[in-house]
Parts: sequence; structure tokens; C-alpha cells
Amino acid sequence: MATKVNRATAVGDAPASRHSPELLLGLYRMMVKCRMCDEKARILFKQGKYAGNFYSNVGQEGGEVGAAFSLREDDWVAPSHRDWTSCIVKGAPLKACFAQLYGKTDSPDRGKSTPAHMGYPELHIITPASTIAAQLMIGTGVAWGLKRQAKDSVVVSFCGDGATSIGWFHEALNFAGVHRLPMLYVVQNNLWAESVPLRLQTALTDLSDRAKGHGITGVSVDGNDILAVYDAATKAIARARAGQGPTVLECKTYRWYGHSEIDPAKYRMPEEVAEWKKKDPIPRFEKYLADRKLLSDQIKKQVRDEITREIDEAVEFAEKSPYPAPEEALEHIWA
Amino acid sequence: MATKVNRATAVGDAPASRHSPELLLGLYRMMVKCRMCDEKARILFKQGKYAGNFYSNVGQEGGEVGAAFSLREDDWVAPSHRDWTSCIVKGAPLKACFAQLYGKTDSPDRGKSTPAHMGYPELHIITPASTIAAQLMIGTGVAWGLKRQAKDSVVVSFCGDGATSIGWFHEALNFAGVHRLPMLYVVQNNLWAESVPLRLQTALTDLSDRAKGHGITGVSVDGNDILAVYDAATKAIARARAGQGPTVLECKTYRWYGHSEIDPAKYRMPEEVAEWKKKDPIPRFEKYLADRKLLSDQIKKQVRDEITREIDEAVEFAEKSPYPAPEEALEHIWA
Amino acid sequence: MARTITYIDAINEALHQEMERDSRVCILGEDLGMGGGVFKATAGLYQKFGEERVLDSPLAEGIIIAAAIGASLVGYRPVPEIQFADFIGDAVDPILQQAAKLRYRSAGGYSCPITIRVCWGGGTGGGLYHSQENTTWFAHEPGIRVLAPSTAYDAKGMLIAAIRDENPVLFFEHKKLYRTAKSEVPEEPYTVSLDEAAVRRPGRDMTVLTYGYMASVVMEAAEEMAKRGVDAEVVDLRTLAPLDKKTIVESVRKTNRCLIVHEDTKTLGIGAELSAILNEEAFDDLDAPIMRVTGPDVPPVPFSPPLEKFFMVDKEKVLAGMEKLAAY
Amino acid sequence: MARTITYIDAINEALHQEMERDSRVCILGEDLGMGGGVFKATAGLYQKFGEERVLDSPLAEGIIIAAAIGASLVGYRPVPEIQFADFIGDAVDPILQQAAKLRYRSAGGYSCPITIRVCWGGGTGGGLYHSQENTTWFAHEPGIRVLAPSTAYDAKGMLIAAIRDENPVLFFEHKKLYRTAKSEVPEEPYTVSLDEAAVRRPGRDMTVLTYGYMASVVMEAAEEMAKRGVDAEVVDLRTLAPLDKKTIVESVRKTNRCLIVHEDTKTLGIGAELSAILNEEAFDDLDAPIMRVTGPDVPPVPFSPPLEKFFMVDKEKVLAGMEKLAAY
Ligand SMILES: Cc1ncc(C[n+]2csc(CCOP(=O)(O)OP(=O)(O)O)c2C)c(N)n1
Ligand SMILES: Cc1ncc(C[n+]2csc(CCOP(=O)(O)OP(=O)(O)O)c2C)c(N)n1
Ligand SMILES: [Mg+2]
Ligand SMILES: [Mg+2]
Repeated sequence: MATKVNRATAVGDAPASRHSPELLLGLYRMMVKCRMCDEKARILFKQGKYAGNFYSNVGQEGGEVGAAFSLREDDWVAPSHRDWTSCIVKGAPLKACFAQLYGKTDSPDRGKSTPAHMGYPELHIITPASTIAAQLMIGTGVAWGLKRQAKDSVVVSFCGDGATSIGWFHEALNFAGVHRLPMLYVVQNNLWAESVPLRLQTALTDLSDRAKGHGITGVSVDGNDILAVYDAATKAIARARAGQGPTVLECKTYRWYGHSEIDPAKYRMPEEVAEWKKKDPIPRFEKYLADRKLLSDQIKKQVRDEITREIDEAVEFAEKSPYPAPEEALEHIWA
Repeated sequence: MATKVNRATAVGDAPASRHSPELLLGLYRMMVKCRMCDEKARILFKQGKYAGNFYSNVGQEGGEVGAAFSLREDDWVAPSHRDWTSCIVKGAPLKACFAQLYGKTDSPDRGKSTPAHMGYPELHIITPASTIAAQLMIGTGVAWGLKRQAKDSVVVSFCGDGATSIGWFHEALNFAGVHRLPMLYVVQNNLWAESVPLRLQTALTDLSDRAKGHGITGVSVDGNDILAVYDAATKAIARARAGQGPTVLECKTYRWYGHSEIDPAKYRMPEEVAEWKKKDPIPRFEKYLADRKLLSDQIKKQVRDEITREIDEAVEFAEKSPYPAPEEALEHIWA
Repeated sequence: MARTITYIDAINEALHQEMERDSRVCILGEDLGMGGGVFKATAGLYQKFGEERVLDSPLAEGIIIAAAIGASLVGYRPVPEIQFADFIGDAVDPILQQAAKLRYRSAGGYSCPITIRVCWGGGTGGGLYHSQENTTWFAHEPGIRVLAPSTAYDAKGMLIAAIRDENPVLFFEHKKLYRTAKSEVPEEPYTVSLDEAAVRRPGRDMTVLTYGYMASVVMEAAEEMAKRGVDAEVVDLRTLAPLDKKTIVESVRKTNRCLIVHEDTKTLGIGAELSAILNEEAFDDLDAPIMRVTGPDVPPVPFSPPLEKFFMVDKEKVLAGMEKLAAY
Repeated sequence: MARTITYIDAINEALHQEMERDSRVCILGEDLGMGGGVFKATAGLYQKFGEERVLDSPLAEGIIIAAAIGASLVGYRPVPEIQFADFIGDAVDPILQQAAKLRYRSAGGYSCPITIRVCWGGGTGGGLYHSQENTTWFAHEPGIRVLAPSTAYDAKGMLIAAIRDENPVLFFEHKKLYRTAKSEVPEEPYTVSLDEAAVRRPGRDMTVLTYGYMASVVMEAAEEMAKRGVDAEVVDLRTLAPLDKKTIVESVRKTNRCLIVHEDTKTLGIGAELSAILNEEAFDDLDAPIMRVTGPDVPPVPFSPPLEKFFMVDKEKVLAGMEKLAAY
């Protein structure tokens, strides 16, 4: 993947205002890939191809890709339920990702965890549990360990607006504040936690203000502007690497679909949804790139065709991958 | 008690800068009473008169008395482990308070709870559990109920600096923020949580900044200046009564003795302790009163003599109060 | 008048009726107001009673329970919801250290009449964090009732009784029963005892103790066994704490054999206590060891379909257990 | 070379030695660095190993455990402390949903070698919130070891073994044993098996299963009973999860009678599972019902001295239980 090279070179040295064409196209390609994988996952669920549930990230790719794109291989990601695609950004092979949906033996956890809860030890992606904010706490613990080892790796952890209400979110931030840990907490504020609107979730307007309760840095950005996210994230990551402590990065965004594939989301006004679909981060970035003559219809098509092929292969692979034997339920409990 | 009258009239109508002599003397008397009761409780423990443990509030009376003094009978108090004396401020008879230490049947809980965990249903004092921050959460629930009943009662809840690190503290503040509840969270920041110094507890300097993470009001005051506390508290309480929402009030103070009576507190520098003893809130307020010709040596002696008599009576009462019968252990579990 | 409705409709109806009857009843939790709940248990309540009485809370189980406790101190009878038993962790202290002990620690000065609804159980593809049973943690502690109805009729009557009860109550609703369990349910409000197990099927040859979704599985197995010549008495516990020892012990004294069936993992599931009680109180009447058919001791429930199937107790596994016990 | 030291000194020594041996071992919790811990279990460690390896954490049990889990993922072997079992609530999810299931949910991709030290138990005037036992919550869940040593020798050897073990471990230390339990303890590091119960006193007439502080109470009672002509075998469980079924079952098969003694409340205490296992595996060998002498089913432990005494199991209560069992 060409983007791998970009990632290693484009970050840190290039000032935020002068992104290389390679980086810009890399970001673009990754957003489209996440979108297409996610839409495919939704279709497969609707077709009854796998059990459980799926939590679509469509609409939120700006935050997901922008925050994780610049990570190095030795950096860590701690995803939540809506961040299956963050594994893709961190470099997980699509074959593994789709095998995860199916609960097959070629998933990293051999079908133990649900589609939403993908981890990848080799890539330092922490296998999530459902418990909201647990990933932030464990990620914070990883950051504590890394700091003590005097490594300059960082941890990026994702959560939603709702997650900022639970106590553990604050315990994590507080601990990271005390020890100035190399953490980036990405809050994907999509205005809803299931059917609970933000006004019943918090008295705050900007969720980056959560950071103020712990004496750490907080930044809010337009989550649908991938460059705004990318710039804020790379800055926060650079600070974290330099031992300057954690950051809360709020990405203001929106989930297009229901909370999960079984939620028709009738609690939201259609106008609100329509409004946000207009703010789709992908066409917006396409325009940015086209304006700079970096993107043509031909490249767009080429990108999509390539990704389609990759997805098709991955799905075929996942379908052929065997289910675990029933008795595997008894394995991996004790060391 | 003369102070009862003061409490009902002095608050709200009198501007903070013009405290009536009656109010000032009431505050003074209450501080001395709390100090003397607490010192007595310590002596009794050292004498082996009661089991368990005791968490002295000596040095922190400015916050304890200043915050709770103006409360009405229909207001609520949610104390923590170090707030036995807040029951006295709220009006609990000393006889009950000392019976609580002894675990006798004349304590409000007939010996079920420890000395530190006194409640008093008739006075709306919530019987505490040890769990740090639990009282804040339950107090917040009471405030939610009061608000829904359109009552103008308020809830004052006490905790320490350490308590602001646990997640439940934040869940309480967040909920109170969303619903603009009539809550006053008094944080007695005595710089230590057991042997843990503030720098390992939080990256913050002012714990009132915890409020910023939840979009509510935060105020920090010199906790050893009883009038500063009183003024800030009455203002916050008035706002709460008027439906303007919760406040976090940090009182910067110090506990003179160990965390509990079994802690020699060797982790603190003697200089630090000596420094803070110089800031004793009682002589400081005595000077203020004397400067205004409100306090003479004679009144001081009179106050102390009266309180001594009251304490002696209470101790005698507590000693004579019977222990519960062993089988009472089986009572009060189920309705 | 009775009509046949589902378990979830029975719960929904109980909530509607109690809220109508008693203005002190209020509801709070995640996703249950405008959304009506993941499974629609609270559908229509927000629309009828408004945000004041049906509150979508912040995502924080601790304050959900603590707010309910606090409100109960000023006269409310809150019915907080924990969306999935798997997520009750943040509320373990509020439930067990606060609610369950409040009466005790104040020697009756305070009481805490809250009813905590919790959705539990596996078999629906929920995986490791949408399938768990942790009734044991709560049944272990004195001061809180733990209920687990298995029929629509009980769900309505026990929920109403719980809301009216002065004790804190944990009301466990099995998600697999929501739409599969149906029974004749009176339209009018009624209560079901919170102290009594139900003998679902009288029998002479063995007693099967069970609860929740397993009750229906066991009933099917019992009918099958009847055809095979074994007449099993099926006792649906309904209440997990306090247990109805009387019914349980009497049944086993009569049948002299006992099989315990639960979905929970074996070690220290409710079955452990049942077995211990019977050993203490019916030892001389036992013709065979008390046996348990339960989930295996693995984290409940692994996701992949073959793993989930391996975990769940089904009719075949119950039949095998009954055969083994009968043959002893 | 062995000398006689206390339980708490044994724990302290184990921590010193393991930290010296393995730089990956680190400690965190409340009040355990400069303060050396409420009971001084961690005395001297801060001075020797510094703040980097002996960290006074913020007052938040959730992050204490989660930070340990995270650090274990990058190679550390953290030994977090929960000051009192009563305050473990905030950490129930991190312990049971995260640590205990991490290996499982990643199919072995991650492991979580942390050893959580927890102080438990009553009888010291601690009241409702400094006396509890909640081993059941944890022993119910697969994937985490639950240990409860009763002697200074075991305390040291099991703690060292726990720190070296690849599984997450809960290490319950009974506060009443800290200074009362003394034994010959080798100076050098050694390990004690985490899979085996200990037969503390061989006997023919009955088996008494117990653990923790009760083990010493039971030993005294057993000596007394010997004088009265009843020769009891005392088995100290040492590990509460997984249980050493083999030793337990073999002992009862031999003695044909079993008394279970624990301090925890009766319902769903560890005794429930023991009884159930024995019923399943030693039924035909039982000459009497398995009996339990335990704390009563009341919130542990009410404060006032007569109430605490009522709660605690003591030698007299154990003797009464042994007499009753012997007479059956
Ligand atoms: C502790 C806990 N409580 C409840 C849930 C159920 N739950 C899953 S996602 C979710 C809403 C999350 O909202 P938010 O944090 O805004 O993330 P989003 O889904 O919007 O991405 C809830 C309540 C859970 N997983 N964990
Ligand atoms: C959840 C919980 N964890 C630990 C404890 C033990 N503990 C009691 S008081 C205390 C320190 C409290 O410090 P702070 O909040 O600053 O109050 P202070 O004692 O200084 O008044 C601790 C750790 C507890 N009671 N509850
Ligand atoms: Mg959201
Ligand atoms: Mg403090």
C-alpha cells in the first residue's frame, strides 16, 4: 500500500498548511475505503450474512481517518464499538476485518468477539469490550507503560459523546493528566448516544471542555473536515510524543444511520439527518482536492474500483473461512 | 439554641459584606463547638472508649461550618467520612452524636454504622457509606427529586480532594449540570488523601475547575476563612434555590491530624503542618470578631464552658446508653 | 379481561399502569425515553408521561442508580433501567453498597423502594457483552430482592409487585423471552407474590429447578420425558433472592431427585446455593445426587454461532441431564 | 533460612523480592507509596524502588486496575492494590469484564498478568464498609484466579507464584491475619502452588473445608474436638477459583462427612459451590448432610461490638457445627 510510505514521512516534518499531495491522496483513499467497507458491512448484515450487530461509522470518517492516519506501527489504537474501520486505518488486512464480522477462525479472535469488537495484537490494536470507556482506561494504562519505558509511542483512543458522561472516562483523563501520558482521546461527538440527545447528556457545548476538569489540553474541531482533524491530531500526537501530555480532541460530526443496524433512529428529525448528509466529509474533501487539481473523476473511479476489488476478495475469503469448532469455546480462558 | 433563629433570618436577605453580630457569633460558636466535639471524640478514641476509627475534621471547621450553617431544616446534607461534625452544624443533638461514636442504641442507627458514618433522617442528613463519592451521587439524586417537586430546598454534599478523582464524582456533577440541580458540592481540599499528595491526585491546581468539565459553576475559597466560605456558600445556595443550578465550592484547608486516629501521618513535613496550624480558622475569626468588639475573653470562656457542659452531658449519656442486643444484627434488612 | 400478550408487552403494560396509578413512579435510564428502549420495553411512556417522569439519562450507570436512590428518599418510586446486565459494573456499588444496605445502615431510618430493571441472557448472538448473567453477585448480598420471571403473566404481576414493594428490587428480564414468551395476561393491574416459586408442572419422579428462559426449555423437555415415562416436577424459582426454600425443599422431599438447570455458568451460579440448601434440608430424602445442567465455565457468551450454541443449554442437554438423573 | 514472621511481613517480603528479581513488577494503588499502606503491607518499597515502580494513584479503583491492565500489555507485571474489598465496586468491570476476559476475547492474542491485592474480612471493628467478603462475585467468573491464603508461609509463596503467573489473579489478604498469623517462612523466594488446597490436619471422622482467617479458628476447634474424640480433617482451600476439586472430593470420600466453615454470609458464599460439587461427586460417600457454619445473611459487618460478635464465626460456633455433624 502506497499510503504506508506516506504515513511514515508526511507527518511531523510537514507543516500543517502544506500537506503533500501524497498525504492528501492517502487520506482521501483511506476515507473512501472506510466508507466502502462500512457500507459493505451494513449490506452483509442486512443480507443476514453474519449474526450479532454492526455499528456504522458512515459520516464520521473524517475523525476516524484524520486521527489515526498518521500513527506509526509502534503506536497503539484503542477502539470502541463504532470503530471497526479504525482497524483498517491502522493497517489491518481487510480479510481479517471481514472474517471478524462473520465470526470466523480467520478473524484475529477466532470468532470469540462480536463484529464490532475487533482487535489486532500485532498492530497494537486493543481488542475492545463493550463497556463504554473501558478502552480509554486500558489505553491510558498502555500509555502509562509506554511512558515508563521512555518510548515515544502514543495511544489513540476513540469514544463517543455519550462516553464522556461515564465516570471511567474521567478517571482515565485524570490519570493521564497527572502523569502527562502520551494519549490522544478522540471524542466523536455525533450528537446522539443511541437515542439520547446531547442536551440530556451534558451541560457542555464543547466536549473538549471535559479536559478542563483534569487540567489537560482540549481541542474541538469540525470532524467532517478531515484536514482539520488531521492537523489537530498530528499536533496532539507530536505533543504526546514529546512528553507534553494528553489531549482531548472533539470531532463534531454525525452518524448517518441508526445507532446500530437494528435501530431505525426514528428519534431524529429527518431534516437534521439531511442537513448532516450535506456535510459529508468525502465530497467535501473531493472538492478540496479537485480545486487543487489533485483529483479527477478518473482517479476517483480508479480508487473505488481498487477498493471494490479488495473488498470483494475479503468478503469471499471471510465466507470461505471456517467457523471455529464448538469446543473452541473452552479455549483461551486460562494461560 | 440562639443560632437557630440566626440561621433562618440571616441568610439571603443580608448582603455578604454586612453580617449581623448574631450571625457572626453564631458562626463562631458553631466552629468552636465542632472543634471541641471533634477533639473530645479523638480523646475518647485514644482512651479506647469506642471501637472502629475516627476521622478528625480539626482544622477544616471553616468549610464545614461555613457551608452548612445557613441551611434550613428542609435542606439536606450528604456527609462523607470526615464530616461527623456537619451533623452538629445541621442541628443533630450531641447526645445522638456521641452515642454514634459508641455504637449505642441511642445513635440514629442503633449501632449499625461506624462512628464516622452518622446520618439523621429527621434532619435530612443522609446516612453515609464509606464508598468515596457515593454521598455526592445520592445527594444529587435527592436534589433531582426536590427539583421535580418544585421545592426550593437544596442539598449540600461534602467530600475531599481525593474524592474528585473517582468517576462517580463526575457522574454526579454531570447529571447535576444537565438538570441544573439545587446542589452544592463542597470539596474540602486538605491537600492529602490519606498519604497521597495532591500532585499525584490531579493535574489541577484549583479543584473548583472540576466544574468546568461539566459546564457548571466552580468557586475556590480560602477554607480557613469562615466568612469567605459562608459568603460563597450562601451565594451558591441562593442560586441553587432559585433554580440556577449547582456549584462546586473548593475550600482550601488542611487536616491537622492523621487521616484517621490510627495514622501518625509521617508522610507530611512537620513544617507543612506547623504552617497550617498557624492558619487555624478559629483564632483567625476570633481576631476578626475582637477587632469589631464582638468578642471578649469573657464571652470566649463562656462559650467554651457552655459547650464543655453540653459535651460532658452527651458523653455521659452515650456511655449509659445500652448496646444493641446481638440479635438486632438481624433487623432492618428487609422492609 | 385476559388476552395473550408477549413478555415485553406485559412489562410495558405494567409500567404504563403503575405510572398512571402512582405519580411517584418514574423511570430513568439510557435510550428509554424517546427511543423507547432497545427492545421497546418502555415504548409510549415518554409520549404519555413526558420527560419529567421518563428520563433519558446520561450514559452512566452509577448515577442512574444513585439518582434513583436519592429520589426515593424524597418520596419517589423510581424504576431505573440497566440496559444490559453486562453493563451493570458501574452500578455495582450503588446497588449493593448503597441501595441494598441503606435500610440496614440507618436502622430503618431510610428505605429505598427502587426497582431496577435489567435485561439479561444469551442465545441471541449478542456475544461476550450482551449475553451475561450475573444474578449471583446480587443474590449473594442481603437486602435486595432478585427476581427473574419467566412468563408474560409473571413479568407483569411481579413488576407491579416490585414497584409497590418497599425493598430495593433487581428485576431481571431475559431478552430471549421478550417476544417468544406469551401468556394470558389480565388487562387490569395485578400482583404476583415476590416470595414464592411456581410449580409449573407437578410430577413424581424428579424435581427440576430452573428460572428465566430455561424454564420454557425445561418445560418442553419435561413433556418429552413424560413420554419416555419420567414424570418431572418443574419448579420455576421466579425469585432468586430471597429464595422460596419451602417450595423447593418440599418438592424434592416428594420426588427424591433434583436436577438444576440454569443458563449461567456452573460455578457459583444460583444452582450452587440450591444444591447446598437441599443437601442441608432434604438430605435424607435424596435418592440421587443433585445434578446441574448449566452453561460451561467459560466467559458467557462467545460470539461465533457454533461457540454460542456450545454455550447455551438447550432441550437436548436438559434431556440428557434428566435421563442421567432418572437412571441413577 | 526460615524464621517465624507474620503474614503481613511475608507479603511485604514477597513484594520486595519480586520487585528486586524482576524489573517489570510494579505496584500502584492508594496510600501505599510514601504511606506504606494502611496495614504497612508495602512498607519500604517506595523508598527502595521509587515512584516509578511504586505509585500512589489517584483515588479511583477503576483506573488503578485499568492502568495495570494496560501496563501489562506492554510487558509489565503490575501488582495493583484495592485497599479494602468493600471498595472494589468501581473496579468490578475492569476486573471481570476487562482483565478476566481479555485473553478470551482476543483468543490468546493478549494476556493480562496482573495480581490484584485486596484486603478483606471482619472482626476488627471495621463495620459495614471495612469488613466485607465478596470473593463470590469473582469466583463466579471464569478467567481470573481467586486466592485466599491463611498462613504467612502461603501468603509469601502464593503471592510470588501469583506475580509470576500469566493469568490475572485476585489475591485476598485477611486483615485479621496480618499480625496474628505467624509461621516459619524461608528467607529466600519460593512459590506455593496456585492449584492445590492444603490438608492442614489429617483426620478420619469428618472433613472441614475452610479458608482465610477461619482456617485458624477451625484448627483450634479441631484440636478441641480431638479431645472430645472426633478426629477432623481440616482442608484449607487456599484457592477459591479454580477450586482444587480433587483434594476436596478425596477428603470427603474418605471421611464421609463434611462441614464447611466460612466467614462470608451463607447464601452463595464459596460454601454453596463446595456443597454442590460434593453432592455431585461424593454423594454416595456421604453419611450426613453437608453442613455450613457461616456468617448470617445480614450485611457484613454491623459495627456495634455485640452486633459484630453476633456476625463473626468463632470457635464456639464451629464446635457446635462439628458436634452437630458428628452426632448426625
Ligand atoms: C457501560 C455501558 N453502558 C451502556 C452501554 C450500551 N451502549 C452501547 S453504545 C451506547 C451509546 C454510546 O453513545 P456514544 O458514546 O455517543 O457513542 P456513539 O454510539 O454515538 O458512537 C450505549 C448506551 C455500554 N456499551 N456500556
Ligand atoms: C471508593 C473508595 N476507595 C477507597 C476508600 C478508602 N479511603 C477512605 S478515605 C480515603 C481518602 C480520602 O481522601 P479525600 O477525598 O482527600 O478526603 P480526606 O480524607 O482528605 O478528607 C480513602 C482512600 C474509600 N472509602 N472508598
Ligand atoms: Mg454519540
Ligand atoms: Mg483530602
